[in-house]
Amino acid sequence: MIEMHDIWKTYPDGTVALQSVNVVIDRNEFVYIVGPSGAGKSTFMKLIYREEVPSKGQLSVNGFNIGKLKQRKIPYVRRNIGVVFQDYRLLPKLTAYENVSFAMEVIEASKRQIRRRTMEVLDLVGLKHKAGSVPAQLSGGEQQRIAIARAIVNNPSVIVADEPTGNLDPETSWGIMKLLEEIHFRGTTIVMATHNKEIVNTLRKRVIAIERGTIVRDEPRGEYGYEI
Amino acid sequence: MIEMHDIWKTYPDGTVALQSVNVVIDRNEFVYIVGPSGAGKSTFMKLIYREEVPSKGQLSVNGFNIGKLKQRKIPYVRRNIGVVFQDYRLLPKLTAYENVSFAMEVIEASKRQIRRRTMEVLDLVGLKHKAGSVPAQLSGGEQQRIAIARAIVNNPSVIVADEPTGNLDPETSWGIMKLLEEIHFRGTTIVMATHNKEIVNTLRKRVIAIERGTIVRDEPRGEYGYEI
Amino acid sequence: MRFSTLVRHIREGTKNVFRNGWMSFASMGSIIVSLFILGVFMILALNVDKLASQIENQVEIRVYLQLGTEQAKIDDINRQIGRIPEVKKVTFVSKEEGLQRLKENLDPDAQSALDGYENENNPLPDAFDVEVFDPQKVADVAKQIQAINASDADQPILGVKYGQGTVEKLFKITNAVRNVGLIVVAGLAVMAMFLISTTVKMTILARRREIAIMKLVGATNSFIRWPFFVEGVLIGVFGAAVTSAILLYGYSWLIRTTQYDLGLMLIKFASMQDVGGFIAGTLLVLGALLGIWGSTVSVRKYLKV
Amino acid sequence: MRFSTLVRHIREGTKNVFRNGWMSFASMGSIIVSLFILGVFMILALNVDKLASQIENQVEIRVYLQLGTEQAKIDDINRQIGRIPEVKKVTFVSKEEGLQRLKENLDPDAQSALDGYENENNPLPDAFDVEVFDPQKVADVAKQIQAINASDADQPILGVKYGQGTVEKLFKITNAVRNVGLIVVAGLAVMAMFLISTTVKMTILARRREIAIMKLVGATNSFIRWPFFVEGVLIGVFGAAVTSAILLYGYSWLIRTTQYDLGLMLIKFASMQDVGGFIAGTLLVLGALLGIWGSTVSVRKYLKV
Ligand SMILES: Nc1ncnc2c1ncn2[C@@H]1O[C@H](COP(=O)(O)OP(=O)(O)OP(=O)(O)O)[C@@H](O)[C@H]1O
Ligand SMILES: Nc1ncnc2c1ncn2[C@@H]1O[C@H](COP(=O)(O)OP(=O)(O)OP(=O)(O)O)[C@@H](O)[C@H]1O
Ligand SMILES: [Mg+2]
Ligand SMILES: [Mg+2]
Repeated sequence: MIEMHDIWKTYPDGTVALQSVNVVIDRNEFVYIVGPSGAGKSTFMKLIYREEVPSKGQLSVNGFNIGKLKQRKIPYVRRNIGVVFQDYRLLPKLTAYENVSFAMEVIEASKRQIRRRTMEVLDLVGLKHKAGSVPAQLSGGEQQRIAIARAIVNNPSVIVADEPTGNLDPETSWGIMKLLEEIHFRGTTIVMATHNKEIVNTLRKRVIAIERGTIVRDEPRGEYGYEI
Repeated sequence: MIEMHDIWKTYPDGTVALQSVNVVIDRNEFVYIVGPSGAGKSTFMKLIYREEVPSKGQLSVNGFNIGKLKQRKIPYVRRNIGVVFQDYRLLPKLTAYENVSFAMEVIEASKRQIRRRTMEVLDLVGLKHKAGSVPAQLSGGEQQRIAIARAIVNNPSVIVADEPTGNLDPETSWGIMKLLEEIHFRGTTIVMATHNKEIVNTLRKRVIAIERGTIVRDEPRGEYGYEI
Repeated sequence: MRFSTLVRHIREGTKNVFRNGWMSFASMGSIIVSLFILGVFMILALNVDKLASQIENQVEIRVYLQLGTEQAKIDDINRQIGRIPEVKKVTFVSKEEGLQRLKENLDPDAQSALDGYENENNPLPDAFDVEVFDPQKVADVAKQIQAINASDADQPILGVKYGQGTVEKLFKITNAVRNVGLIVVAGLAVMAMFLISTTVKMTILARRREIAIMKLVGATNSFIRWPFFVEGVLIGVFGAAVTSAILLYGYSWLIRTTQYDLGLMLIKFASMQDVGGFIAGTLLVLGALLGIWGSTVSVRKYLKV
Repeated sequence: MRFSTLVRHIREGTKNVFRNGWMSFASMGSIIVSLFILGVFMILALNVDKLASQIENQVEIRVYLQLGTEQAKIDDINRQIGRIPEVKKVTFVSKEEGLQRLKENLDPDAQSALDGYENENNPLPDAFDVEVFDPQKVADVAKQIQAINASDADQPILGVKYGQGTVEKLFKITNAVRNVGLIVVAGLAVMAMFLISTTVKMTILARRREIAIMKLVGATNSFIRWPFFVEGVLIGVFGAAVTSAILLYGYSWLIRTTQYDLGLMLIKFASMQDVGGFIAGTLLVLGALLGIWGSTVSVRKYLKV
């Protein structure tokens, strides 16, 4: 489903964020991406939903060759990928409800469907009562949960989550993890960057460890840690 | 040093974020603020550096009555408080170096002093090599560390840190915690909101637990947790 | 596109006008300023044109005859002038009529000065007033009339006058006014384009993040563009409506207050009927185009995310 | 404030002009557009004024005398007119000179028409040309001259002419042009203020977060304001310089290209010396003020954090 062959990413200022990354993530896998700050985790994820393009190498997602994708096709590839951004990226002028329903309007869902499903996912992340608040009126953790709600609302076939529990207390974090696991059981591929040792070590899944731009470890049912 | 007497905070949209909070934090204390997402932790911190004003109650910081503070005096009170914001709040057009040195320019430090001290703190947070990058060129954890560097650069008498390790891997987090402890030993008051159970339970300090806007627990050398 | 999506775009576009409060206001301001300036110059141009054609229509040739030219000769010359193709109308002005006109042109006080010049004492020659179809041909026709003398030993034509060069001067002035006006309008149009494109770029810059997020969520380019399009039309049309209202109200005020003063000079502004519909129509179309152009064409740059 | 802090503010302000690329460009654009329009109208006003005073200076009274008035009487009337306080100069124009002038005004072709009217056949009366100090007093002086007849049984004055009401018309026109110009300039000034304040508000809106962060780090209001002030001055002065350059270059071009055409009509533009310094000076001062006003006054609103 996600295949990387000798992927390199060099940013315009010369920073080499990824070096010769080779990875295959199958349909319906659950993968943790771990590594120290600045290792290249977010860069790895950004390549998948094509916020960044690889400087070198072959990358295919859901059968699309991301490097050679036509501009016109990009939106349709993205619609099958739900993304939780590390910095949330909520639209500041829209309410929590609108931020989520927006992702459904994009795929031209019907009005009734949008209403029902949006309230459903807001409930799942425990923020039904904050539907009318704009991001500035929400706490850090609440904004993060809205971002999660937006990522899952369209039932995408892949979810890419960049530290989705970074600003959440352990209890809420576990709630979110349970949610992700359930979605995973229903057949969704999940790629999640995280610093949360407890979660990784308890909810055992495949762990890909990145350090200084290279994959230093890739273990099924691995533990948190990235030193070689 | 920080005294709250029957503090209430109601946001303009009617959300009651804090209810009847009474707390005294002495000079040179180290306090963890814990609690679930949306409990009111950030609101508690915002009152201290006067981003928000209490709706009711008496609040004094470093001997200043925050509620009745003259506009003209606010900057001088803030200069004694180093703040790590939950959302970093770096100036997007300034480089990492400029974001930190800016806080020193504000207090009209000499040019030589600024150069020396700024490089020193960038080194402390391990980002000397990223001095020339603007925030958009930094990873989430790197941005967070720049925010920490800015908070400590002026040797303030109080440091207010809102989840300073939320986007950091455990190792870097421990580095930051060691830094904060050292600063604390040199006589600085530290108030830190966190979701990091491991840190709270290992580096034992006073723990104030907030839930639904009220202080539910306040223990010296406490453990992580907020259920009554 | 589903119908409900279209409704959504219109709703979003309308909402955005209000959500972006200041930005919308600024864009509208730019459009109003630009259209206002354009409108003022359009009104000016219309009036100059009207004035010019008024003056041009008044341009006549006066042909003076030798004193004592006989009636038969007069009729003959009348016919000869009438045969020149460019001539529209020939009117005989006898010396009595000439004196009468002169008197009417004088102050009542000064009219008595002409007493005693009547009848046989009348020193004025008989004359013809000649109107031509194309005022710019006046000099040419005058020469042809003068040439009648060549075929007549009596040299019956004393002189041909058409304002001693004032006609040429007049055309130079009106043409100069027209050309300068055109240059000024063109310059202002460029300025207006610059102004609006700047405002739009600023608006877009402020919303670049927004557009980027939309794209990352999987929105197509046209999905993003539509609400911008609606927004642009609304802002443009509303801006044009405000401008038209200000301009036409101001113009009607100008007409009313100067009516008396200028009426004395036989100068008349182009009427509201002439100006109103034309200005309002042009501005509305331009406003809509500017709004659309501003909000859609410039989005393109940021759609490549 | 430390000296090094002042240096820092100037450095920051200058840097900000470039850091905010588009925003600076837009502000400068607004200032250029506003000043340009203002400049065009200033030049227009200067020229209308010059033209008006040129025309006013040409306003003369012509006094015609009865045919056959004796030299003694002529000298007496000359003295009487000279005694009127508003009169600047009296010049005797004999009937011979009058005929000569008439000839010069005619086309060479038509001049021969006046042959045979010389000397004793000259039908023209002797006359005086009277210049007055204040052109607006012309009508009054004309009446006083006419009144000389009342004290003289011979009624030696045949008539007094000063353009049969054209003078009054002229004043009405020049005054109208001045007033309309003033209204237009005032209107445009308001528009310019609006335009600039909008741009500034947009700039500030975009930088509100920045200001808020600065305040939270402990910056005083004046510390935040200073770089904005420097930025404003730079943008304003640079904008004014660009505008002045465009305007003056354009104006010199206009003078050069129309020299020949308008020279024929004895109309002359105000010279570059008259206009250049005044326009450039005014615009630079205005530009700096606008820039400062824009970048500092509007910051105030966001300083209350
Ligand atoms: N746009 C950019 N331009 C230049 N360098 C960049 C850019 N984005 C990231 N980098 C650099 O690339 C490296 C990898 O960044 P990335 O965001 O992938 O790290 P990360 O593993 O997500 O870190 P964190 O855990 O702190 O979020 C870092 O050194 C960062 O400074
Ligand atoms: N500006 C605001 N306007 C209205 N409500 C607000 C505003 N800021 C915060 N709130 C609400 O106040 C409550 C407390 O918010 P606060 O940011 O203090 O929570 P927190 O404890 O910091 O949560 P987290 O751990 O998620 O950061 C939340 O319910 C939040 O939605
Ligand atoms: Mg990251
Ligand atoms: Mg918080």
